[in-house]
Amino acid sequence: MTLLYFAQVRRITTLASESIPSETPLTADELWQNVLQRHPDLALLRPAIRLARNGAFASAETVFQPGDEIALIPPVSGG
Amino acid sequence: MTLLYFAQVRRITTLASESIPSETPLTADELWQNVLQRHPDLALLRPAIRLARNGAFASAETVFQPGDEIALIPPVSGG
Amino acid sequence: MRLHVQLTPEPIPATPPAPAPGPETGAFVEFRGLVRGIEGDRAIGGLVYEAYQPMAEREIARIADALAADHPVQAVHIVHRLGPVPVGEAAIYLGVAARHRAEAFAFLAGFMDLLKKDVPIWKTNTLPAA
Amino acid sequence: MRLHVQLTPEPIPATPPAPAPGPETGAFVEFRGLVRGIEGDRAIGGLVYEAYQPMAEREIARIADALAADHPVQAVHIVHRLGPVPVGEAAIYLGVAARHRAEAFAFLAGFMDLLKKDVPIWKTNTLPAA
Repeated sequence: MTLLYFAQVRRITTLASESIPSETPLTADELWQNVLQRHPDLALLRPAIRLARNGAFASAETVFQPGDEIALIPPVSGG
Repeated sequence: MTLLYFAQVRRITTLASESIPSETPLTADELWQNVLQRHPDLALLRPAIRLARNGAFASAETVFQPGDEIALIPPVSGG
Repeated sequence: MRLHVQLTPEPIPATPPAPAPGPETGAFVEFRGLVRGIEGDRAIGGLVYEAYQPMAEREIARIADALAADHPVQAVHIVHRLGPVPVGEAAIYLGVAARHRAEAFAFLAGFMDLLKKDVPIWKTNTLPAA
Repeated sequence: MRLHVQLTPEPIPATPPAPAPGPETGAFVEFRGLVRGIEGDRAIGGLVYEAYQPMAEREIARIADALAADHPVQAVHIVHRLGPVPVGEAAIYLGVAARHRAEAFAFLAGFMDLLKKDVPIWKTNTLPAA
């Protein structure tokens, strides 16, 4: 799966995106474990970050599939 | 005093304005008596008409003076 | 609040001389009230507007001042067309510049409500449908 | 509802290609969100915007559809600028055509609230004051 990082999130990851190997579907918690291992400083932001799966906000039940494009969405500030 | 007629009111009076002789101040009721004598068909519209004195809506206490410009304001419909 | 009011028989231009937004302006809202091709359930070609002009200008200014006390805006530009207005053209234009959008929206909605209550402007006739 | 959405690094023109009002359009509202010269209490020269573009476009369309269910509008034209936006220029433009003004006003206010909640667009930086 591909992870996309924006705004404050990207300032911490210093990456716009990265691929993480995954052969099996992941829950949000499993995904976060993986992300925080790579970028521990995201832990503080986690409560404010929403996950999006293939361009739509994920719900609590969303399962993330291999091949998905997953975005970490920090609080938005458009307009 | 000068009376100004607009919209529905003017369609009844068939006049845009007229002068009425008055040496003394008039209350709204006295003014209306005078107007309805000239244009009895305005009686039906009277409840919907507001009076304006010199370009500002009159209140219940307004006294109309000789020389005033008095407008009969039927319900407005701008915009 | 800088206020500009104009009642005019001329068509309202596509880009009226709107209040120039300054560096403190965060929201600029423009409203056009357009003449629709249906009045009641009858096709029409336009509407004819009439005003008690000096009082209409005073009432517009009074309403704008009253609203600005609750919803501080920076600049307001108001044009109302008089005489015949064909379908599809604007009878009224409002441009509102404010620091924040909430004030501009509240001013605009409030102004239109009060205009239709207190400003001596009337639709006096319809033009025949083309 | 006809919906046009554009995210662009180009300046938003003074007269964007707005929805052409038809004979059934009674209200046409345009909103511009402008970059102010003060952010917090610091003078700035502008803001830099970033988007997750495909999702931003989808979210904008989703929000517009949801709002139109409650506030039927005829046509909506939305432009959000990306990249650096100097003070005084528009970061966002919204044009809304509707039968009546109440729908257009409600749509516009509701859209801006939801945009600032759900659309993945961010102010990522400030430009130094001139």
